[in-house]
Amino acid sequence: MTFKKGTRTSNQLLYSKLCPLIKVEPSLETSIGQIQLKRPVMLASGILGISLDVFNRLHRSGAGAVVTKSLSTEPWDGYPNPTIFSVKGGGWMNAVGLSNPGAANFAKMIEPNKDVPIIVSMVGSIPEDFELMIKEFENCKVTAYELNLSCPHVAKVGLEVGDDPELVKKIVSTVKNTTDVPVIAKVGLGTTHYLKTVGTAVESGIDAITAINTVRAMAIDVETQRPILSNKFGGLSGTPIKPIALRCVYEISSKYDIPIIGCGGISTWEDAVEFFLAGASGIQLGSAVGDNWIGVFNEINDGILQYMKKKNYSTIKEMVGLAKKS
Amino acid sequence: MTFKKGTRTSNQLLYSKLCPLIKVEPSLETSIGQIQLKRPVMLASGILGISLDVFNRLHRSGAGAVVTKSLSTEPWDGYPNPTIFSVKGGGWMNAVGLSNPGAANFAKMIEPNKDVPIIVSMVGSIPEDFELMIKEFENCKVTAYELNLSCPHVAKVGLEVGDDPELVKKIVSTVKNTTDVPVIAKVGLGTTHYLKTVGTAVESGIDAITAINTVRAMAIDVETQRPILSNKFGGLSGTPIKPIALRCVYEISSKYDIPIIGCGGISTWEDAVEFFLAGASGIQLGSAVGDNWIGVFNEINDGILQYMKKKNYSTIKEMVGLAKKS
Amino acid sequence: MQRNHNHTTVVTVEKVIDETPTVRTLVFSDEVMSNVLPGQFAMVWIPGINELPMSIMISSESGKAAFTVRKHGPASTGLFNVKVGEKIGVRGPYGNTFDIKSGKLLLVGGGTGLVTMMRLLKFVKPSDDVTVLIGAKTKDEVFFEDLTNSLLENNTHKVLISTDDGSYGEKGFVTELVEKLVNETHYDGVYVCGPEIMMQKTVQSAHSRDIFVQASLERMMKCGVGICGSCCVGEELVCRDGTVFDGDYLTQNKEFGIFHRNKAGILEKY
Amino acid sequence: MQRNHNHTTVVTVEKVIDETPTVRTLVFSDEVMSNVLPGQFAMVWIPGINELPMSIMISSESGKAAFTVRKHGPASTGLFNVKVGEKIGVRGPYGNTFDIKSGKLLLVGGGTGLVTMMRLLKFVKPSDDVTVLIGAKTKDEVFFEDLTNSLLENNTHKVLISTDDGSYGEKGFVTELVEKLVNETHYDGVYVCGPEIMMQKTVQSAHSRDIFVQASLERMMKCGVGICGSCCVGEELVCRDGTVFDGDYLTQNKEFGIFHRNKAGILEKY
Ligand SMILES: Cc1cc2nc3c(=O)[nH]c(=O)nc-3n(C[C@H](O)[C@H](O)[C@H](O)COP(=O)(O)OP(=O)(O)OC[C@H]3O[C@@H](n4cnc5c(N)ncnc54)[C@H](O)[C@@H]3O)c2cc1C
Ligand SMILES: Cc1cc2nc3c(=O)[nH]c(=O)nc-3n(C[C@H](O)[C@H](O)[C@H](O)COP(=O)(O)OP(=O)(O)OC[C@H]3O[C@@H](n4cnc5c(N)ncnc54)[C@H](O)[C@@H]3O)c2cc1C
Ligand SMILES: Cc1cc2nc3c(=O)[nH]c(=O)nc-3n(C[C@H](O)[C@H](O)[C@H](O)COP(=O)(O)O)c2cc1C
Ligand SMILES: Cc1cc2nc3c(=O)[nH]c(=O)nc-3n(C[C@H](O)[C@H](O)[C@H](O)COP(=O)(O)O)c2cc1C
Ligand code: FES
Ligand code: FES
Repeated sequence: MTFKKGTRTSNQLLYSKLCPLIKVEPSLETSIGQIQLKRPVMLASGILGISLDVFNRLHRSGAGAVVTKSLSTEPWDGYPNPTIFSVKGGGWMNAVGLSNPGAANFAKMIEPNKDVPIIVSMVGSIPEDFELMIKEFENCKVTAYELNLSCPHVAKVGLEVGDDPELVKKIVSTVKNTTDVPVIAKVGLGTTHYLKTVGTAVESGIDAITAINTVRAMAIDVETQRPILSNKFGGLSGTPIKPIALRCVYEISSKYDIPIIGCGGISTWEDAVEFFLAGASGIQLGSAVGDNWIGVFNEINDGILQYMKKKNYSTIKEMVGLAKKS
Repeated sequence: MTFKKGTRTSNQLLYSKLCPLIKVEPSLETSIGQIQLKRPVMLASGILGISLDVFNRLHRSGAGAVVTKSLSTEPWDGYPNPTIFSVKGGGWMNAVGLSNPGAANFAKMIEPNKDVPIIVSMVGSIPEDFELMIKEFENCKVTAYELNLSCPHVAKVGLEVGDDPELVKKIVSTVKNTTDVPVIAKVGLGTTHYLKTVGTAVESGIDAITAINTVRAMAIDVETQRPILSNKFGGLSGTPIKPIALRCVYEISSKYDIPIIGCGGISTWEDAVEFFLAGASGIQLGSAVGDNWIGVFNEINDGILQYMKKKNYSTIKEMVGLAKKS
Repeated sequence: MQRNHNHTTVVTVEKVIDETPTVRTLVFSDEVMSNVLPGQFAMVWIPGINELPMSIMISSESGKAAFTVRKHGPASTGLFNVKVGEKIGVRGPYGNTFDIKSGKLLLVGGGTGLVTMMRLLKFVKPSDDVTVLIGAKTKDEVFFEDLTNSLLENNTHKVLISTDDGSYGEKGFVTELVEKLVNETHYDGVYVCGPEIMMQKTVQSAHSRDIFVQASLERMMKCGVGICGSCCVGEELVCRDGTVFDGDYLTQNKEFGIFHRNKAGILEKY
Repeated sequence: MQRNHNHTTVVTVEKVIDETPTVRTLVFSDEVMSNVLPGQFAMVWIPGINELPMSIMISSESGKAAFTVRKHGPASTGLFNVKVGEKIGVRGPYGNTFDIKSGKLLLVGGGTGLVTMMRLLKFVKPSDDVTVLIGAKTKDEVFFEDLTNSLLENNTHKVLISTDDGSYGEKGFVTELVEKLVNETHYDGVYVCGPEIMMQKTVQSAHSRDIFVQASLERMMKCGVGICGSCCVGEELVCRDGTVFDGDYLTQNKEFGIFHRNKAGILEKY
């Protein structure tokens, strides 16, 4: 006896709890606070994130939502190359310098969008920057806004904002007053403890937290004796940071009652499940696209489904935070 | 024309600068402030670090110095297993819980030592802990003390101390007043920005900095749905943290005029050279022993020597910090 | 340790050949790069200056490869100025390659797009009848003519040059020549690499006559591996899905021949 | 994906056999563990309880392996109490193995040290003349006697038991029997695994008569991979340099048979 996807009722769920032998067809739907997604695996900000056509392709390939490249009020060229490279010990390092077409250009481009859940990521130095950008998206279907408080390699935005609790408070409050769309704060490892930034954002009314961004890092070419990135410092992403990201999700979910999106080094369904068990209701990935290309979304979706079948879960929610009980 | 190891004179060095075609046989000797070592590659604290016999073997195998397991005033059993495991995405995670025989037992054990440069690592919660332990080593040949201000998984010591600037100040001052042996502070990523901890230690008279310790992390077993380590949280080490450690060394050496020992994910001679170029005068490694076993010390020594020959350096010093000039 | 194509390998430039006043070929030793397929490219690091995508040029010596670079903005000028004995970094090869047909082949190259065509010529069979079109603005900018002839010495072949100003070869745009040729002959395969308008017109001419045609595209590239998104053309990423696309696809693409993106990712008209 | 022996694989216990009131064998399916060499061990995770080193027991069924555990402190008791259908984690195999000689062989096992000997028996040749000594405190604690006989059914062999209290087999310590046997016969190889004093005396008896002897050692183990240092015996790490050492080395070691380290790493006398 199976039920079709999307037709489960709470009665059927109850039934499956009482009679564990009756397998309920699992669903990948998840809600991160007010954000409802058909699939829990999202594209992280900054990866392939500048074209609506590509968003459509990613969505068809299994991404439950796509997060845009972090946008600024004006277009930015970013840093000269090298801006991205594959780290010898695993993972990727980048200092793209937040190159982006600017919020206005971007909003125009995604206006035709109907199908893809788009989460608009933004960077700015003052609350007004964010207010201004949100206005640009008035005519767009935006699933959520993500405030990038954690880019580790661009001055005056990102971590420099996230590390300043007063500014975080002002930005979150302003944005929450500007829009009814859910607002996510993306945190990372900066000079102020990230849990403090999370606390400030939560107090100021944030709807969800994405954790984490890349971790500030460096690599030097021994032959030419200079840092590889043109910006010298960059952000480490991919498998190396997964254990760090996972502990952050676990720490946040242990301390605050706030929906969490896990991000950092996720490349397999096991990774995704680890983040759910640690307390995330959704996940984002970026580097895995570089490693395994676009098929990675459905590979992970399928793996999660198999796991849910084996464990007899019908919803993602059932596994969120389970590791904290042990 | 070559010179035997250890017979170089400053005249010869000068000569080689004037006539670059005359190759000077490079030397692996290095000094980290007052600490003089025959080879720049050290065993990091906590790895194979509880027996003098093993120290002897490591020294013969190419370690320029060995750092002991972090010692406490009393013996500690540490956490139950699992305490150490190999991370799927690379590297190792551990929460050994600072198990150690206690300073007194340990001091007795290393009393016979004459040959091995031993750096005694210590943890404690108050300045008196460190004072007491140093007294135990009165009859031992100690090359330096390393204050572990950065263990990320044991309460009341390590990072909990390193994150408290007032305490760091008191501990460093006390230790500096207790002994004439050089004192190193080992820092890591905690809730207070590590550069602040470095600053406090430098102001309080520290002789050198080791950067970095493991990075707080977690892994969850999806089958049993619980954190793998018995302590839940542990410290990530090995290749994943190398780019992070390297940026810390670069940041410290850019901001403070203090000798630095680089540590974190070093497993090849290229890694070692990257740390020298970033500003370290010596390096430590731990996880690479787990990956490549004890031969790793001489492999790295040999690689550094080849590199020095190719670049025509006669001393390690010549390459320290070069990447900052580019 | 096996070489990971995503990790930069530092090589030394061994020879520099001036092809035209603004185009130079830099030769270096690299077994991997010497054996890549036509259409594939490398990310080339000029330490302290920039990193940019470059088609990988053939070399007459085995185990060697080259880049043929036109001096343009700061990045390509940086590469152009690299001297013998200096070091550059290479990673790759990246990208797919052409489907090489047999029979009557037409190769169309403009500017440094010829680099890709030279490598393609390494893969034609002696039985193929090969026509190569070289387009340039003016006589001074024509290069690789002799090389093309020598690579094809065992084939039935033709090498046709057109210059915009008529200072050498036929006068006019190379695409006019293409239109003429595909009208006369049903080629088994047409291959093109060069300025986008040239590629777009060539694809149009061939595809409208049901002739198999493929083009190797260029876009702004930062990562070369499908992460940054800067090289997108419609739904495709040139670095990972390309560089080679065929006529069927290209004639439906909304951006090919019309838009490309600048460094900020803003669409700009050609 | 190929299995990395350092990553824990979760397996389900399929069968539990009571060997004695305090010793149980837990059988599970695992191709890798079913094929390890004698002297090798696994790190066994009992979720929520502990992880401890265990020799890998043979199973009569192919593709299966087992652990034979004596209930002792909390960790081993946790493993002892695992029921059929419950999950444990295994990583490994770790460690080296015996040099297996031909001819007259003497195998000496005490307690769960017999596990190693059972696997060694899988590697003897039909032409070998094999004597197995099983030592135990008392009759109740004797196990693997029938198994030993059946593993050796194609060999010339003897299975001798000694119990400290004489309740079964010969009375006395197994090491007295060893001394007697090596005095009578020049064995081609002597192999021992069990309590350290037993191993130390066996090594002594054989080595002093120039008989080739090897012992598989146990020490406190945390990592199993040569990182934590807790398993050191002199300059060696049992997990990485052992578990098998030979007589030449052991008779010169300052700690073998005398000291081991406790959880804090403090030397304790046996
Ligand atoms: C697959 C591929 C192969 C190429 N092969 C060659 C070749 O063999 N010879 C050659 O001379 N040129 C080649 N190019 C173009 C080359 O990469 C540069 O883009 C061009 O030289 C202009 O550089 P610039 O000095 O103006 O860049 P700058 O203005 O200094 O800008 C530097 C950065 O922008 C990028 N960039 C700028 N314009 C472009 C563009 N049109 N396409 C891609 N990236 C751009 C560069 O990669 C670099 O990172 C190729 C491009 C691609 C995509
Ligand atoms: C290579 C090797 C193979 C072994 N094979 C077997 C076997 O097949 N069957 C069996 O019953 N036992 C075996 N042991 C011993 C077993 O690992 C336990 O040490 C023993 O069961 C005592 O555990 P406990 O319950 O008292 O541990 P506890 O007191 O609960 O302590 C738990 C921790 O201490 C460690 N520990 C405690 N004592 C020892 C010790 N003497 N040696 C190593 N670690 C110790 C354990 O690994 C564990 O991490 C083996 C040991 C080693 C080193
Ligand atoms: C090339 C690149 C560009 C990125 N740009 C952004 C960005 O603009 N905004 C942002 O919030 N995060 C950005 N990130 C961080 C990712 O969104 C993500 O947090 C990080 O890469 C960790 O996830 P991963 O390990 O799955 O890649 C970028 C990452 C990479 C690799
Ligand atoms: C098993 C283990 C135990 C450790 N114990 C200590 C310790 O007692 N004191 C300390 O300062 N650092 C300890 N560390 C951290 C290491 O000294 C080192 O800083 C870290 O592992 C990074 O270096 P690596 O990547 O070369 O291992 C330990 C690391 C490991 C893996
Ligand atoms: S160049 Fe980055 S995606 Fe193609
Ligand atoms: S058990 Fe850790 S070194 Fe042997």
